[in-house]
Amino acid sequence: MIVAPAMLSSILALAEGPLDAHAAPELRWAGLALLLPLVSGVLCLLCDWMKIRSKLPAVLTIAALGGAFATILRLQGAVGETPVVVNLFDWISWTWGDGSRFHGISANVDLYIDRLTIFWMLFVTGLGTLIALYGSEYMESDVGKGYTRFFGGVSIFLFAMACLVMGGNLVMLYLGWEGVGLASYLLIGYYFTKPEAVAAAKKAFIVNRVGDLGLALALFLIWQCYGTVEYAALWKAIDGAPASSEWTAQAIPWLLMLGAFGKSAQLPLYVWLPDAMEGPTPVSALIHAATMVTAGVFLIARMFPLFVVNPDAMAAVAWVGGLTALLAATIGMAQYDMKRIWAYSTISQLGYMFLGLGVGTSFGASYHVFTHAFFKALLFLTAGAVMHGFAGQLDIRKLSGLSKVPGFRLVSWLAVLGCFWLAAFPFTAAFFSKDEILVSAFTARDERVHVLGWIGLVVAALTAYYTFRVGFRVFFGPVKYEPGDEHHGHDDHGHDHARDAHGSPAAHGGRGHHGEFHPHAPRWAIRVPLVLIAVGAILAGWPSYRTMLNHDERNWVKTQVKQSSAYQGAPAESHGSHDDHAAAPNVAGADPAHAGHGHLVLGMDAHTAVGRLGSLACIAGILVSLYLHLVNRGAADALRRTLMGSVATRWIVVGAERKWMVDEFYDWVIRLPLRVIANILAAIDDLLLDAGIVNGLGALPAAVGRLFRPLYGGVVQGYAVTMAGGVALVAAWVIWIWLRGAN
Amino acid sequence: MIPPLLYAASAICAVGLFLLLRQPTGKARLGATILGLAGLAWLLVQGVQASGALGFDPRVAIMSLTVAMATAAAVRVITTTRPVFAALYFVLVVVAGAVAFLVMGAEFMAFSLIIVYAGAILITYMFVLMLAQQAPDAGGPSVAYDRVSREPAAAVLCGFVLLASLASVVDDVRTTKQPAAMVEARANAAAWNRMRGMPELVKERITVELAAAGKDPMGWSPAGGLEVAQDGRTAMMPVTLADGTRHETVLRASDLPVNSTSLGWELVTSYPGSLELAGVILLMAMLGAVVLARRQTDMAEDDRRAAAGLPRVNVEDADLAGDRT
Amino acid sequence: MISIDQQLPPGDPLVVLGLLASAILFAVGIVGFLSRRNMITMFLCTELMFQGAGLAMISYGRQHMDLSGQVFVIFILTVAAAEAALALGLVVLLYRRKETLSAEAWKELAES
Amino acid sequence: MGDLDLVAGSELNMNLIWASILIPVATAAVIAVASARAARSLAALGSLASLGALVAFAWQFPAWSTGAIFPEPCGCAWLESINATLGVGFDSVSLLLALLEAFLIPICVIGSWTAISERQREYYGWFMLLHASILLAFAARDVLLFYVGYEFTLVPLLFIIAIWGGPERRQAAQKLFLYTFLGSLFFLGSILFVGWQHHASTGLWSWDMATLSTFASVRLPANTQFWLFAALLAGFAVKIPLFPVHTWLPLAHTQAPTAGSVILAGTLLKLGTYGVFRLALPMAPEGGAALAVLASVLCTVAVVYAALICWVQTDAKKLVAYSSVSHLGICMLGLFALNPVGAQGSVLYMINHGLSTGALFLLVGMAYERYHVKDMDQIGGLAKRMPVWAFFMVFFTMSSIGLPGLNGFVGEYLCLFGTYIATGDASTGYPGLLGPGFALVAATGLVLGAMYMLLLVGRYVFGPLREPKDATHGKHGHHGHGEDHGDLTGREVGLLVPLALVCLFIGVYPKPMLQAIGPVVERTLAPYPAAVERALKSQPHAAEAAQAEPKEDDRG
Repeated sequence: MIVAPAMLSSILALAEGPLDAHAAPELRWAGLALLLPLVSGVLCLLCDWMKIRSKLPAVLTIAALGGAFATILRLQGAVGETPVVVNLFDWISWTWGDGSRFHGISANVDLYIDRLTIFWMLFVTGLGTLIALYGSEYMESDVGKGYTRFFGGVSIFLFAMACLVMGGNLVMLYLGWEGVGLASYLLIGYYFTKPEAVAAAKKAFIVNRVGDLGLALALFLIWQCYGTVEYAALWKAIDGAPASSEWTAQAIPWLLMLGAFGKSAQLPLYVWLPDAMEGPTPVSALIHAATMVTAGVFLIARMFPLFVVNPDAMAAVAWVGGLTALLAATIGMAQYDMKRIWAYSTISQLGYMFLGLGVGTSFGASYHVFTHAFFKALLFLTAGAVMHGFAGQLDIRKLSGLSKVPGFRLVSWLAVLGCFWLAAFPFTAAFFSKDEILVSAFTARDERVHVLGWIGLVVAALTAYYTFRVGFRVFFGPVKYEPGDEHHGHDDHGHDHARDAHGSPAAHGGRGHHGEFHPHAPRWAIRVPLVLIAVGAILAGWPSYRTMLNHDERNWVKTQVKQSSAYQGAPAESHGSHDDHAAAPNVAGADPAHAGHGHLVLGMDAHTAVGRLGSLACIAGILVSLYLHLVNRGAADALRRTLMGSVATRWIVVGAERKWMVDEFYDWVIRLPLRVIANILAAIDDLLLDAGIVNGLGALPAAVGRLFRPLYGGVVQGYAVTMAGGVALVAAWVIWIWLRGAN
Repeated sequence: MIPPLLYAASAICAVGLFLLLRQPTGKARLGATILGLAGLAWLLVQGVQASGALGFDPRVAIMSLTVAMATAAAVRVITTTRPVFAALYFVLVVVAGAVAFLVMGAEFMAFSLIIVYAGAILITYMFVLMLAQQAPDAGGPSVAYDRVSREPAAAVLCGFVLLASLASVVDDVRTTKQPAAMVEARANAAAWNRMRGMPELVKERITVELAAAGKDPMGWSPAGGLEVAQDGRTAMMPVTLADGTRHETVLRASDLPVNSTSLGWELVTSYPGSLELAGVILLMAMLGAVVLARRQTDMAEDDRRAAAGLPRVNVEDADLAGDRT
Repeated sequence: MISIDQQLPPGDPLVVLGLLASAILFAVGIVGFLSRRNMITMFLCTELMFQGAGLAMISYGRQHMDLSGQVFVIFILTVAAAEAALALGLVVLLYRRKETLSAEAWKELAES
Repeated sequence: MGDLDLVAGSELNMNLIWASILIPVATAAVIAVASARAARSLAALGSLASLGALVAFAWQFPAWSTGAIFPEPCGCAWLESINATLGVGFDSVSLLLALLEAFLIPICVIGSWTAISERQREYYGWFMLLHASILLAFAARDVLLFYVGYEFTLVPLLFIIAIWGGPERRQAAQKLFLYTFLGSLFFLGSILFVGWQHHASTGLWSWDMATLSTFASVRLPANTQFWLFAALLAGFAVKIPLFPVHTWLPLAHTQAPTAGSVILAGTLLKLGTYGVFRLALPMAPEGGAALAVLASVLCTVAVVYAALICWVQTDAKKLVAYSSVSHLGICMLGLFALNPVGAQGSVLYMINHGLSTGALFLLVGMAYERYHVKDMDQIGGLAKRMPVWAFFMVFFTMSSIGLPGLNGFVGEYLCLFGTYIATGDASTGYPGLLGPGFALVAATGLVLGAMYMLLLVGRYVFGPLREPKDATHGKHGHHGHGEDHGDLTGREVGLLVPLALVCLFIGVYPKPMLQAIGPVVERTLAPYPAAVERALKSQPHAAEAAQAEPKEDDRG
């Protein structure tokens, strides 16, 4: 065949969506969810090249993301219980031999749409749209400078995230996986003149690459074991095949885990996320809190059938999640930068989700992802509003009583709402989702993980404490604030641009005409998304409210998760609702008898116990921080001083504040040795291989020549010696021949 | 087959030469000389034996002495530290060579050698030495570069290899030759042929023979050609005497033309072209010598001008003039 | 030791000695040419080699009972004479240039 | 010359091939007599014309999906005495590589318009000759002709580097020439050996690649094939370059003018990989099977070793040069996986590497043209000055570290995949000798690659703006670039956009390429399963890997 027609056909395929007809007409346009963000990204690029100095790119992006959201909503109605595969066009598909199994690779650009996909895409695109709207105002000081770059990055991110979630095979997932990595790299490094920002971006990409390595190898293994990397075929293959004891099959979940931990910032690969806060706040909210970091959870949920057959892997996931939650919480307690605190809380909450996955409740994990997406986005966006208004000030020691500052009341109260949700205050959405996880932790078949339940409760208390540490310090108490020194991280002309962008210098942050500082009140484009997201955060709890009020087991999230691969053989699910053993087709030894009510925690049914204990922990944490950070703020410093005072306890404070030195540890144990080795190798390459061996061999002929050099010093006899010697030798040779001939 | 002992002797000679080249003095010098002479003697003895000649032949003794003398003189030529002596020793070499020529029956060449070399060439050398001799420096009666010989080892090595390979040729003299008698016969035949080309000489010889035979040497006329005998030693020539009687005249080898005669005859009959060529070469040499001599005078002129700070006349020497200062 | 085949007639010892002498003279001449530094002496050494050549000619001429050998010696003399004339002229020329007869004074052949 | 006596059937195609090869030669001749000012335009025209001819050939190339060589061999004799012919022809792989070459050359030529200001006629003339010889090498179906093209590339490159290169250009050119020439002597010797063997056993001389390959693979004994493969590999390894013999590359790259680096990385190195693919593997399957492990060890070492060295470079160009070593390590690893997946990935990787690394060299050169500094200690943060340049820099960096959706990914992924599944297990139909261990080590190249390329981007493109003290000296610099330190000119963008589009296309829709490469790869690897089986029998540790095979099978 000839290349050109193929090119043509491929472009057509891209344009008009799926080539093969499907039952539901909506599916024909499922590709739009990918295509629209891509188009907006390209348009942003064009805007950048055409030096467009308006908010056009923001409009484009918001429109595109909204369109994607609408597409997903329509699909929501269209997709039934059975997953649908929509083939957009062939990407990598190639067979050899007879083309049978193990004789071909097929990884095409097709979409695997089931309820889980829809569920994920719903909040991804929804939040994406809202946050883009938020960003359209937040980034306005960069109009004409980085504005298009920002929205281009957001568009690319959403495109990649759509590939990740909707991709029909693991290679598509890998594509999205790397794509979101790229987007996060570009957006963290948005202020690319700041060395920290660049370093953070690099760190994020590289640490993620370590995880991607695991993912890539897992792909190879999966193909090697099951002969395909496409979900639909893969599930069949797994159903067909008995749980094999091959090391290859055993290794798959561990490698996948590595990838998930990298992307979702779990131990040992969590270090990039706090630094990623160098990026603009909307990015932190969208990518590093709400959506991208949940990709790891999605991966494991999607690949759940491969995990359930491997209890050790499940336990490992649970433990890593629990420990990460604990560690991040302890660090979060001791930080002073608001965004960093939220970052560590994100890590901690993600730890909860992995704990949930590990103990088998993919439903709980997904539910927590869902709720967390909203309230964490809310928190970040409020923090961003504060930062935007107070010229980049994020130090919770320098901000206080914002709820009384004009223009910041709404923001403050929404932030406090977010704090309640994050603290999993009783009967908030997060409370239910966390409850699901902890209950499953206590009731898991695998006794090894029960202790994680208790850890989870401790973390709940810590979370409540540090959440309200921020809440009380920043939003309550006496009104007192200092502006930050820098203006969202870019150079000082930023605000002049901002002033051009929207008039009223009075309402505008920055040391205006007469020295003193005016907070810069957010306008509608920031307020509206905040309100909508807050509503979303509240509504996120709706399914559980229904469950709680009129004991209706039909939990929307659960149905979403249940009708997907994430539910195949989810062992501990069975305790929650009695009607869904059927939904677990090949439960690897998950017997109903073992499930649910058998477990008693402190003599109570797991649900009630966890509910009470959780509320207790939460309220305790809130009260402590109420005292320390609102009623008697001096006490906090006094406590710190006393702790610092005694050698026995000093390490707690120092460790927590220095983030337990994990970064330094990595630097010393991995980066430094590697650099030393690299330098040694470079020296070897330069001196030994090149200068030594190669040039040495090259110098050999010259050296040999130098032996005879004295003969040719220009004196006649030198040449004469050669001549005479040659003559003599020739003569000798002739004579020798002649004498030999003589007899 | 390889004559190893020849090589051994050559090696001894080479060692002796090497030692002498390093300008030894006193006993060392004596020892080196003796070593060299011993090697030489051994070489010569082997040579004589190789020729397989039996019995004593005075010519061989003379020849051996001559060779020894020539060799010794040659060695002195290259070991003496004063060019004048070298030239004089070379005269000795030439003389010895001439003696060798004589012994081997090349009388004409012997004398012409003496004349040309000792008489002409060596005198030229002497003149040049006088023209271009440097005043002896502090090191003694000679200049430094004459006292120290240059890389004698390499030189002697080359020389040895050459000597050894050339010396192996002596074997050739016997092993690859047909009997000397046959050679002589052919040679005599050639000589008689040459003689046929010289009617005057033949007439003279026949007259002498007739007189010796008591016949009338006058008024005879040849009655046939000159028939050479089988062995080539004698030749018959029938003549009709004045009284009409026939007489077979017998000519002997002693009647053959002498060396110079036949050499001249050979030269003009067989090698006329080469002869012309030699003449041309000599002419060219003469012209070249003249040109060089003129340049020398110009250069002297230039030196004077340069000394006086005037521009040079010979522009093509300008660059070389640079590195002279 | 050289083995003497008895069935062969004896060769001429004079020829052998002459050849040996020529070999020796030639070798010595070469050695001298290579080891002397004085240009005049070097040319003397070439004359030595001429001598060797001439001797060889004569010897072979005698062995073959042929006059060509001697004829060639004439030519050798010719060439030797010509060479001497020109060479000595050049020597003097060179001497005038550098006021020395040492051959090492002339290194224009050396690279660089 | 050759296009006069062609067989009638494929006359047009043959003419097109020869046209694409000879147009540059003619252009060089014209340039030699033209004025210096016209040289660059003439060169651009000539290279574009050559590209056009080749594209025209590719358009009507009938064997895209069959893997056959087209057109039919012609009888046009070259050296009658040994029956060496001027036979040219492409199969899809060589055609793709030739297209890459013809595609890069105009970019190089036009990219040198402002960079090269003195001795322009020679420069462009040499470039045209370089182009012609590379095309000849890819087009040749006669192994001697291939050698001629392969070897002649050195001459123009020697001059291009030695005249227009950096401060150490002489040494670089000398080393490049001698080193690669030494290597190709092995190659020449071995092909002469094969030709001689062919003559000895059949009584006929033939230098046709296909003939010799079939002959050698079938008729030569195993140990002969072993040494044959070793010699061929030794010859091509220098050109590729593989790990121990790579040291000429960084020097040559750092010293060469930009266009020289582009073409060197773009297609000259591919001559080596192509040689292994086209000659070494088909000629000596036994040897290939016997030596695959050793070669793969070298490749794997190269991946990590070169990547680590990249990581500590401060010279941007040198960094990219070492990255070539690392990348080609992965490329060859895929080839030595000896299964279609890996080999196909490898061939695709050749093309991708040519595109992305060539583009990176082009970009570094563009910055160098403005600042005359390549050292990242002195220069950095250029994104502030040249946003468009920065965009392309990031783009091609991503393509170089194998970001999915760009070209780098498909090749790299398939190479690693092929390496991974190249176990003794025969369920894929192609048992291999490498397996997960190699893939794991080589896959660390993904992480290391990200590390050093992002180091490059982070210091060179992003970060606070750092310019050399004498940054202004470029303004009145000796090159005719008017406004200095500005962003890319339209010409430069015009050079980069096609590259970017091709990268994007391959990344998004590699299917046509894969389908084109596939049959050739299968044809090349046809003798290998059997040979590898034999090799496995001879290796105990690999043998038990083969016992694991039934367990794999019951799942398959």
